[in-house]
Amino acid sequence: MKLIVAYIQPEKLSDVKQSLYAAEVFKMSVTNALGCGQQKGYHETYRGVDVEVNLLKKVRLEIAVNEAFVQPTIDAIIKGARTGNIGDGKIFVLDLPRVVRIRTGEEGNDAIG
Amino acid sequence: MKLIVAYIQPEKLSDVKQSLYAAEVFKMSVTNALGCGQQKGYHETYRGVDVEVNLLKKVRLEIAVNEAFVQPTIDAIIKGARTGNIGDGKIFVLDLPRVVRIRTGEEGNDAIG
Amino acid sequence: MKLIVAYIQPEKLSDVKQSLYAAEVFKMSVTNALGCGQQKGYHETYRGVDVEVNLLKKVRLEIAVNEAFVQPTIDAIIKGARTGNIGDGKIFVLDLPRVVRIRTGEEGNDAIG
Amino acid sequence: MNGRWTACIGVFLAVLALAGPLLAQDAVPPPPDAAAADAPADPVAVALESLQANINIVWTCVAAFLVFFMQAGFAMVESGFTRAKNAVNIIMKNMMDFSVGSIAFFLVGFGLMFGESNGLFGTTGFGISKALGEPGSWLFTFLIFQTVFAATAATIVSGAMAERTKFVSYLVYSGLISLFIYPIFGSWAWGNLLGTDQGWLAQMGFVDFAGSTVVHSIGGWLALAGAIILGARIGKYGPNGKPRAIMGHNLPLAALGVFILWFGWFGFNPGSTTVGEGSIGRVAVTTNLAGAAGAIVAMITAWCIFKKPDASMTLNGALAGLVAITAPCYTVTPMAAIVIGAVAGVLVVLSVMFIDRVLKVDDPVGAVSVHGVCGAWGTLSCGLFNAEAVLGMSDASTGLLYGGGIGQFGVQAVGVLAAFAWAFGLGLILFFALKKTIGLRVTPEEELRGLDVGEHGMEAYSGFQVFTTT
Amino acid sequence: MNGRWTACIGVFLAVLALAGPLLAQDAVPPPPDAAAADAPADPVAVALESLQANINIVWTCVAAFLVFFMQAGFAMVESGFTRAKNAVNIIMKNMMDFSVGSIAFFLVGFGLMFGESNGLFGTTGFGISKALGEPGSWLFTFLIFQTVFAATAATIVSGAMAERTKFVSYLVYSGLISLFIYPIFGSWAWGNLLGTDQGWLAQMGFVDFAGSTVVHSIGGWLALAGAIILGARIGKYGPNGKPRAIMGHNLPLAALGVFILWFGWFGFNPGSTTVGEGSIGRVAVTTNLAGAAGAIVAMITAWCIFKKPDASMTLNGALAGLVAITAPCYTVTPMAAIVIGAVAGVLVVLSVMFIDRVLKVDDPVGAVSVHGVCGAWGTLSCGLFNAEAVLGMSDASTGLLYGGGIGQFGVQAVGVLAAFAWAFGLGLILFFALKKTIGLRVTPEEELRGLDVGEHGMEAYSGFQVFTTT
Amino acid sequence: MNGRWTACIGVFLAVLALAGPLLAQDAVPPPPDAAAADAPADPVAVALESLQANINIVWTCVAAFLVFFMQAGFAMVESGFTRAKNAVNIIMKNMMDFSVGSIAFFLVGFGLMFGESNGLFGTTGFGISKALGEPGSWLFTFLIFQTVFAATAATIVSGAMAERTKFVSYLVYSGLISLFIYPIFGSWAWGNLLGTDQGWLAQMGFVDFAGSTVVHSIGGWLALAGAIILGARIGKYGPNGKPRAIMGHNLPLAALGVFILWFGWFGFNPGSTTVGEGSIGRVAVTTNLAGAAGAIVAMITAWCIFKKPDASMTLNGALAGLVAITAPCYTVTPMAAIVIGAVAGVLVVLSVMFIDRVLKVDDPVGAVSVHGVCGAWGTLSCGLFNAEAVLGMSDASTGLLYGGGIGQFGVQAVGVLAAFAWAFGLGLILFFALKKTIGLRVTPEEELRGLDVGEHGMEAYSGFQVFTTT
Ligand SMILES: Nc1ncnc2c1ncn2[C@@H]1O[C@H](COP(=O)(O)OP(=O)(O)O)[C@@H](O)[C@H]1O
Ligand SMILES: Nc1ncnc2c1ncn2[C@@H]1O[C@H](COP(=O)(O)OP(=O)(O)O)[C@@H](O)[C@H]1O
Ligand SMILES: Nc1ncnc2c1ncn2[C@@H]1O[C@H](COP(=O)(O)OP(=O)(O)O)[C@@H](O)[C@H]1O
Repeated sequence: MKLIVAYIQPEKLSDVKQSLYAAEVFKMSVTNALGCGQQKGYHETYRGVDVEVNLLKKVRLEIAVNEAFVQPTIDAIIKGARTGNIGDGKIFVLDLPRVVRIRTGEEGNDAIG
Repeated sequence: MKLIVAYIQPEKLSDVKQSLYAAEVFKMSVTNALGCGQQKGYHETYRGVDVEVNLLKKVRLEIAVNEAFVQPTIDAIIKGARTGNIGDGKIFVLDLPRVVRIRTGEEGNDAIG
Repeated sequence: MKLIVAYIQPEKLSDVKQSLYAAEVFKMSVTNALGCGQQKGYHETYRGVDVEVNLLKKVRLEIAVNEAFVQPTIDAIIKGARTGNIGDGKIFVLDLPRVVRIRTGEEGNDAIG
Repeated sequence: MNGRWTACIGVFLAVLALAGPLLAQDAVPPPPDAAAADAPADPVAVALESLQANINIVWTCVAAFLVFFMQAGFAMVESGFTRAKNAVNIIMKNMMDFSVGSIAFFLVGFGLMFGESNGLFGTTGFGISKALGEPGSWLFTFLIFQTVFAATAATIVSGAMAERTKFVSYLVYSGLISLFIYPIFGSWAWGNLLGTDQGWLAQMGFVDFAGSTVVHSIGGWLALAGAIILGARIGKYGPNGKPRAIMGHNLPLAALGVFILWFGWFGFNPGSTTVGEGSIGRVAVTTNLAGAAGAIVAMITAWCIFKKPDASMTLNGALAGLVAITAPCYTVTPMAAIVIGAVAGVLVVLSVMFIDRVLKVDDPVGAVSVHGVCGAWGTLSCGLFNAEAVLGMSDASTGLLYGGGIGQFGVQAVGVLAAFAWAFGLGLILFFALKKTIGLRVTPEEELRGLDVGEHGMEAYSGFQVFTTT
Repeated sequence: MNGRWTACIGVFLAVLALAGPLLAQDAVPPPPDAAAADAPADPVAVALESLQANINIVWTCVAAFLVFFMQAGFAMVESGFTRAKNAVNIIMKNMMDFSVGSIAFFLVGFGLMFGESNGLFGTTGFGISKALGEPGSWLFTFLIFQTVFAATAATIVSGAMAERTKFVSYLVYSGLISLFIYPIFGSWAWGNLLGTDQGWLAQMGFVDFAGSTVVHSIGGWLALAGAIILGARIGKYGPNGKPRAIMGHNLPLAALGVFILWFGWFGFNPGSTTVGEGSIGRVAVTTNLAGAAGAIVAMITAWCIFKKPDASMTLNGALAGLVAITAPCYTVTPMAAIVIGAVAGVLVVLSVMFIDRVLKVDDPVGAVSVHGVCGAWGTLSCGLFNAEAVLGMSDASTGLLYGGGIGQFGVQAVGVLAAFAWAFGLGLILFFALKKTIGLRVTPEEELRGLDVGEHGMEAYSGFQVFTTT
Repeated sequence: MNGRWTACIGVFLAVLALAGPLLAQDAVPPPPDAAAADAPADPVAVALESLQANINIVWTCVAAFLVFFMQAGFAMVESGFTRAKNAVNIIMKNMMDFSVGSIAFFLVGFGLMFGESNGLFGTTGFGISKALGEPGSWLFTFLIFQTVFAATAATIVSGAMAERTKFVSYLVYSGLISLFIYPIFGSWAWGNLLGTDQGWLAQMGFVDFAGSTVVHSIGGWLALAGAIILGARIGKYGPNGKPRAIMGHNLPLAALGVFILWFGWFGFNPGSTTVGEGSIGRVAVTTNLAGAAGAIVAMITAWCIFKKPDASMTLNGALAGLVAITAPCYTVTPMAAIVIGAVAGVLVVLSVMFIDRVLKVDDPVGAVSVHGVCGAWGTLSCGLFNAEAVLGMSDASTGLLYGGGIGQFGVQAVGVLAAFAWAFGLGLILFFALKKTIGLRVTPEEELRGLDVGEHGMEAYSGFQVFTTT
C-alpha cells in the first residue's frame, strides 16, 4: 500500500475531488498548508510597509491506496490540479506497510477502502 | 522506529490522549484535518441553498514510536477512538528510519521519547 | 529521496527559513500543529477555572529532498530552531520513493527541486 | 390683553399642531422670523417657538447620528455575509461610499434635491450657501440629516455587487448615486421640504414618509441592475445552473450589523418627523413592531421551506420588516405595522429564492430583496393601511382597508414604478457604461484569491487559518 | 394680573419640580389636558407644559433606543463567552427573544403591567388601544420604553442556558417571560406609572428606580432555574465533579458587547426618569462610577484569587456594578455609587466561583451572578445608601447609613425575596414543564457538534479553521 | 406692561443668543438663579430659561454618551490593528483606562481642571461636592461630559504602546493621565467653563473648541513619549533597521471601531456646545465633511505612494480628519472643513511613514500621527480658517485667510507648543520613571507568545487556528 501526499492550489481542490471520484478514489484527508517553492509569492503592503508573502496557501491531500490504485490516483490528481503554471504543486508517494481501521480493527487492503 | 498517523473524530481527542497516556505514550503531534470517507457527511442549508458538506472535521495524530511501542500505541488509539460508527477513522503506520531531537541532536531511540 | 518532517517552535520559523535558504533549500511546506512532549505546557485560568494547556502550538515543516541534501537540511533546521530548551522539537526522516511534479509530470530528482 | 395673548400663543400652538401630520418626510418648522411675520412679533410666542425649534434641532441631529451609524451596520452585515477573503474590500467600500457621498451630496446633491426646482430637479442652494451668515440655521441640521439618508441609498448597492466588483468603478458609481441619481428622484417626492414647490410625485399625493422608495427601493433597484450586469461570482452556479451556497464568513458580525441597523432605524423613521413631539414615540412603536414581525415570520417561512430556522434569512427578515414600515410608519396603526412587517418577512424569503434560483442573479447579501422588493411593498402598503382617521391625525383615512378607496394605492403604485424605472433604467446604463470603459469586474484570478489581496494588498484576518474547501 | 401669572406658571413649575423626585421608575408627566384641568387653562402655561412634555418625549425615546441597543450587547457578550460552534444559535436566540418579546409585550404584557389592576395584575389597555385617536400620546413613548425593558429581562436568561438548549423551547419560554412573568411582577412595583393604583410592593414603599430587581433579578433567577433544570454542558464537570473551563471563543466581541451594554445603560438608568431635566446627569454620573468601580474591583479580586487579571471576570465586574446601581442610581450620592459598584465587583467574582464550584450549576456567561445576585444587592443597597436629604431631594434620607433606620432596608428585602420566589419558582415549573413536553435540551451528538449545525444547519465562521482540543 | 415683558423675555433671548458663539468648549448656561438675579424674577422668563436649560441638559447628556461609546471604538480599532495574541490585553487596557480614569477624574481631575484656579490649576470642587443639595444641578451633566473627554485622552496612549507594555504599568500611567496630566493642561484652556477665571492659554485667546489639542494632541504626544521609551516590538525592525510590517489581525473589527468613533465624534464636537440650538447641526456638518475628506485623501495618498488603496491608512485618514476638525469645527465654513480634513488626510499618511521609517518609533496603530500630529494641525487651522464673520457669529473673522491677520495663528501655535512641551516632556519623565521602577515592558518570551497568555492567562480566540508565519 502507498500513502500519497499531494500539495495543490486551494482553488483546485474541488476539481481534484471530482477527478478522484471519477477514478473511484473516495477516501482522503485534507489539510491546509503554506508552501514555498518556485512560485515566488507576491507582495502586500500594510500601512506603507512592504510585506513579502512567500509562503502561499496550499492544500495538502493525504490518500492511502492499494498498489493498484497508485497510478490512477496520481493521474487523477494531476488531471484535476494541473494548470501548467508554476505553483501547481507536488505529489509525494510513501510506502505504507500497515493500515488499521479504527471502527473494525480490520487491517491492510480491507481497511484502506 | 515507526511513524503512526491516525485520523480520529475531533470529539474523541481527549479520550485518545487519556488512553495514550495510560499506554505511556506522552509525545504526539496533532493537526486538524478534513476527511472524507465512508461517512457520507451531512447537509447544511444557507439562505435556502443546499450545501453538501462531505469533508468532515477530523483530527490528525502523528506519533513517532519505537518498535516496541507500535502495537500498544495502536491499541490505545483504537481504545480511545472507537465508537463503532462509520467515521471512527484510520491508523496509518509508516517506517521511520531516522529521528533527530533538535535540542540535543540525539538520534534514534533516544531522540524519540 | 527523503521526506523530512520537522516540528519546531512557531517563533523559530523565520530563523529556520533563513538557514534553509542559506543551505539552498528553497522548497518546503508548512502547517501549524499542536504538540505535546517533554515540554509540559502552561496553565491558563478562565473565569477562575484552571485550564491545563498541554498541547502547545508548533509548526510542522515538510521538506522533500535528494539524498545529498538530507544532512544539510537537518543541520539547517537544527541551526535555525535550536534554543537548547525543552520544546525545540523533532526531525523525522522518511523514505520517499517517488515524487511527481504536477505541473510537468516530471518525476524523481528533477521533480523535487 | 387676554385676547391678544391667546392670539399669539395660538400661532405657536398652531405651529406645534401643524408640525405633526405633515405627510412629507421632514416637517420643517417655520423659521422664527416667518412665524414672527404672521403674528404681532410677541416676545413670548417667539421664545416659545425658538424653544420648540431647539427641541426639533436636538432631536433631528440625534436621529441623523443614529442614521449615520447604520453605515457601520451595513458594513458589518455585508462583510459578515460574504467571504473572509473579501472583507477588507467591503469595509473599504462602505467607508468610501459614505465619505464620497457626504461630499458629493453637500456640493451638488443637496441643491438638486431641495433647491428651487426647474420642475425636474432643484437648481439652487448648492453647498448650502444660504445658511452662511445664520450660524444656527435649520439648514445645517437638515443637511446632515439628508446626507446620511443619501449615503444609505448609496451603500445598499455595494452588498449586491460584493466579492467581484472593481474598487475604482465602485468609487465612481457610488459617487454618482449621491451626486444625482438619488437626489433627483428625491426631489420628486421630497423636494418641497424646504418650502419650495412640490415635485411631481408629491403633487400627485405620493406618500413615502421616511423613504421605503426614495431611499431603499432606489438603492435596491440600482443593486439589481448592478448584479445583473456584473454577473454571478465564480462558483455560484454549477454547470447545470444549479445555485451553490457561498457561505458568509462571520455571522456574529452580520448579526451585530443587523442590530446596529435596527438601532439606526429608530433615527431613520422617528427622526423623519424632524419635530420633537409625541409622534416620534408612535413611529418608534410601529417601526419596532414591523421589524420584529419581519424577523419572526421570515424565520418561520425559512423553517417551513428549508426545515431549519436559517439565521441569515431571519436577519434579512428583520431588515425587510424595517424597510417595509419605513414609508407607512407615520400613518398606520401598530397592529397594521405588525401585518406589514409580517408580509415583508414572507416576501423577503420568497424573493431571495426567486432571484437566486429563477432569475439566477447573484446577490450575496439579499440587498435587492430586502431593499428593492420590500421597499416597494412598504410603499404600496401606505395605500392599504393608511389610518390617519383612526390615529386621530385627520378626519379621513386614505387606506383601502380603512375605506379610503383605491386612490392612494394607485398613487403609491405610480411612485413605485417611477422609482423602478428611474433606478433600474439608469443603473443598467451606468453599469454598462462602466463595464465598457474602466471595467466593472476584477479578473478571475483576483476573484479566486480574494479582492483583499488583489485590490488592497492585505488580508482581513492576518494570522487566522482561513481555508475554504469549495 | 401678576398674581394670576404666578398662579398658572406656579402650576407649571410645580410640574417640573414634581417630575423630579418621583421614586418610581418612570415619572409620567401629566398630559396637558390634565394640567389644564387644575388651573385656569392659561395658554402660556399650557405651551410651557407641552414644551416640557416634548423634551421628556425626546429624551425618553432616545433612552429607549439606547436600551434597545443593549440587545446587541447581550448578543455579543453571550456569543463571545461561548464556543464558536454555538455562535449562530446564540445570535438567533437574541434576535428572537427581542422580536417575540416586542410583540408579546405589546399585545399582552403592557396591559398586565400598566393597566387598571385587579390587585394582582393589570387588566386594561392591551395593545395600547387607549392611544388611538391621540397621535402624539405619551403612551406610545412609554410603550417603546417599557418594551425594551421587558426584552432585557427575557434576554438575560439565554446566556445562562447557552450551548445546550433546544431552540424551539427557547422560543416558547422567552415568549412567556415577556408575555406574563415579567409584566406581572412589574405591575407590583411599577404598575402605577400610568396613574393607576399602586401594586402591593409599591404600596409597601419598595424602591427600584430602574430595575435591579424588576428587570435584572427577575431575569437572573429565571436563568438560575433554567440552568439547574437544563444541567451542565458536556465536559463542563470532570468525573471527579471538578469544574473544567470551557473558554469563550471571541473575547474582543464580548468586550465590545460590554461596552455596548454600558452605553445602553445610560439610557436604562438616566432614561428611567422619563423627564428631561438635571437629574439625568446625576443618574448618569452614579451609573458610570458604579460600573467603573465594579470593573476595577472585580479585576483586583480575580487578580488576587487567580494570580492573573482575568478579562472575563473584569467584564462581568463592569456589568455587575451597572446592575447593582440600577435600583439606587437616583437616590444615592456619587461616592455611595462607587461603594455599591465596588461591592458588586467582589460579589460577582465570588458568586461565579460559588455557583460554578459549589452549586455546580453551569452558567456559561455568569448571568445569574451578574443579574440575579448583583441585582439583589443593588436593590438592598437602596435601603443602606438612600441619601435623598443629602442630595436635596427630600428632607429625610431613608438609608440606614444616613440615619434612615432599618425600615427601607426591610422593605427592599421583601421585594428581593418576592422577586426570587416569583421568578425562581415559576422558572422551575416552566422549565420542568418544557423538559417533560417538547424537551429542553438538544442531543449529546448535537451538543458536541455544535448547535449551529444541529439547530440552524450552518456555521458561524465558515472557512475559518476552528478546532477545539478539549 | 409690554415693556416689562420685553425686558424679562429679552434677558432670556439674550441667554439663547449668548449661548451660541461662546468660543470655549462648553458654553455653560447660567443657572436660573443667576439669571433671576440680573432681571426682575419673572416667572415666565424663569420658566423659559429652565426649559432651555433642560434642552441643554438632554443634549449634553446624549452627547456625553456618544463620546463614552468612543471607548468601544478605540478598543476595536486598537485590537483590530494588532495581533490576535494581544487582543485580550488591549481590551482589558481599554476597559481599565476608562474605569480608572472615571474615578480618578471624578475625585481629583475635575477639581484640578474646573475648580477655582491658583493660576496653574484648580483647587476646589473635588468630587463635585458643590452639587450635593441640588439634585438637578448642571454640574452633574457637566461632570459626565468632561469625564468621557478625559478618558479619551487616556485611551489614545494605549494604541501606540500596544503589544509590549506591562499591564500594571499601564494601569499606573493611564490613571495618572486622568488624575492630573490631562486636567492641568485642560485648566489652562478650558478652566473657566464653570465661570471661574480663565487659564493662561484661554486668556491669550487660545481657541480649541472641542479638543484637538486639549484632548487629542495631549494623548498623542504622551503616546509618542511612551513609544519611544518602550522601544519597538520584536521583529518590527530588521537587522538593517528596515521596518517590517506587523499586520493587524482583524480589519473588519478595526473598521467597526472607526465607524463607532465617527459616530461618537458627533457627540464630541457638536456636544461641545453644551447648548441645544442650531449650531449643533452646523458643527455636525463640518465634522462630517472633514472626516470624509480625510478618509478620501488619505486613501488617494496611500494609493499613489503604495500603488494600492491601503485600508488601514484610509481608516486612519478618517480619524485624522475628525481629529483635525475638532478644534475649528465651530468657527469654520463647511468648505474650509473639507480643506482641513483633506490636509489631515495627507498629513497622517506622511506622518505614519515618517515615524515608522525615519524616527523608527513603533506606533502599531498610528496614534501619534492621528492624534498628535493632526491634532496640532487642526488647532493651527483655527488661525487660518476662522470665519466667524462669514458665518455670522461675530463681525470679524480671526482667520489668516479671512483677513484676520497672523495673530490668532500665533496664539494657536503657542497652545500647540505648550501642549507638546507639557505632554511629551511629562511623558518622557513618567515613562522613564516607570521603566526604572516597576518596569514598562514585558519579557521577550511573553511578547513572542503574546500578552494574552502572559498577562491574562487566556486566549482571545479560543479554538481558532491562529498562526503567524512571521
Ligand atoms: N521539495 C518540496 N518539499 C516540500 N514541499 C514542496 C516541495 N516542492 C514543492 N512543494 C510544495 O508544492 C508547492 C508548489 O511547488 P512550486 O515549486 O511552487 O510549483 P511547481 O512544483 O509547479 O514548480 C509548494 O508551494 C510547496 O507547498
Ligand atoms: N484511504 C484513506 N486515505 C486517507 N484518509 C482516509 C482514508 N480512509 C479514511 N481516511 C480518513 O479517516 C476518516 C474516517 O474514515 P471513514 O471511512 O469515514 O470511517 P471508517 O474508516 O470508520 O469507515 C476519513 O474522514 C478520512 O479523514
Ligand atoms: N514522539 C513524537 N511523536 C510525534 N511528535 C513528537 C514526538 N516527540 C516530540 N514531538 C513533537 O516535538 C515537539 C517538541 O518535543 P518536546 O519533547 O516538547 O521537546 P524536546 O524534543 O526538545 O524534548 C512536541 O511538541 C511534538 O509536537
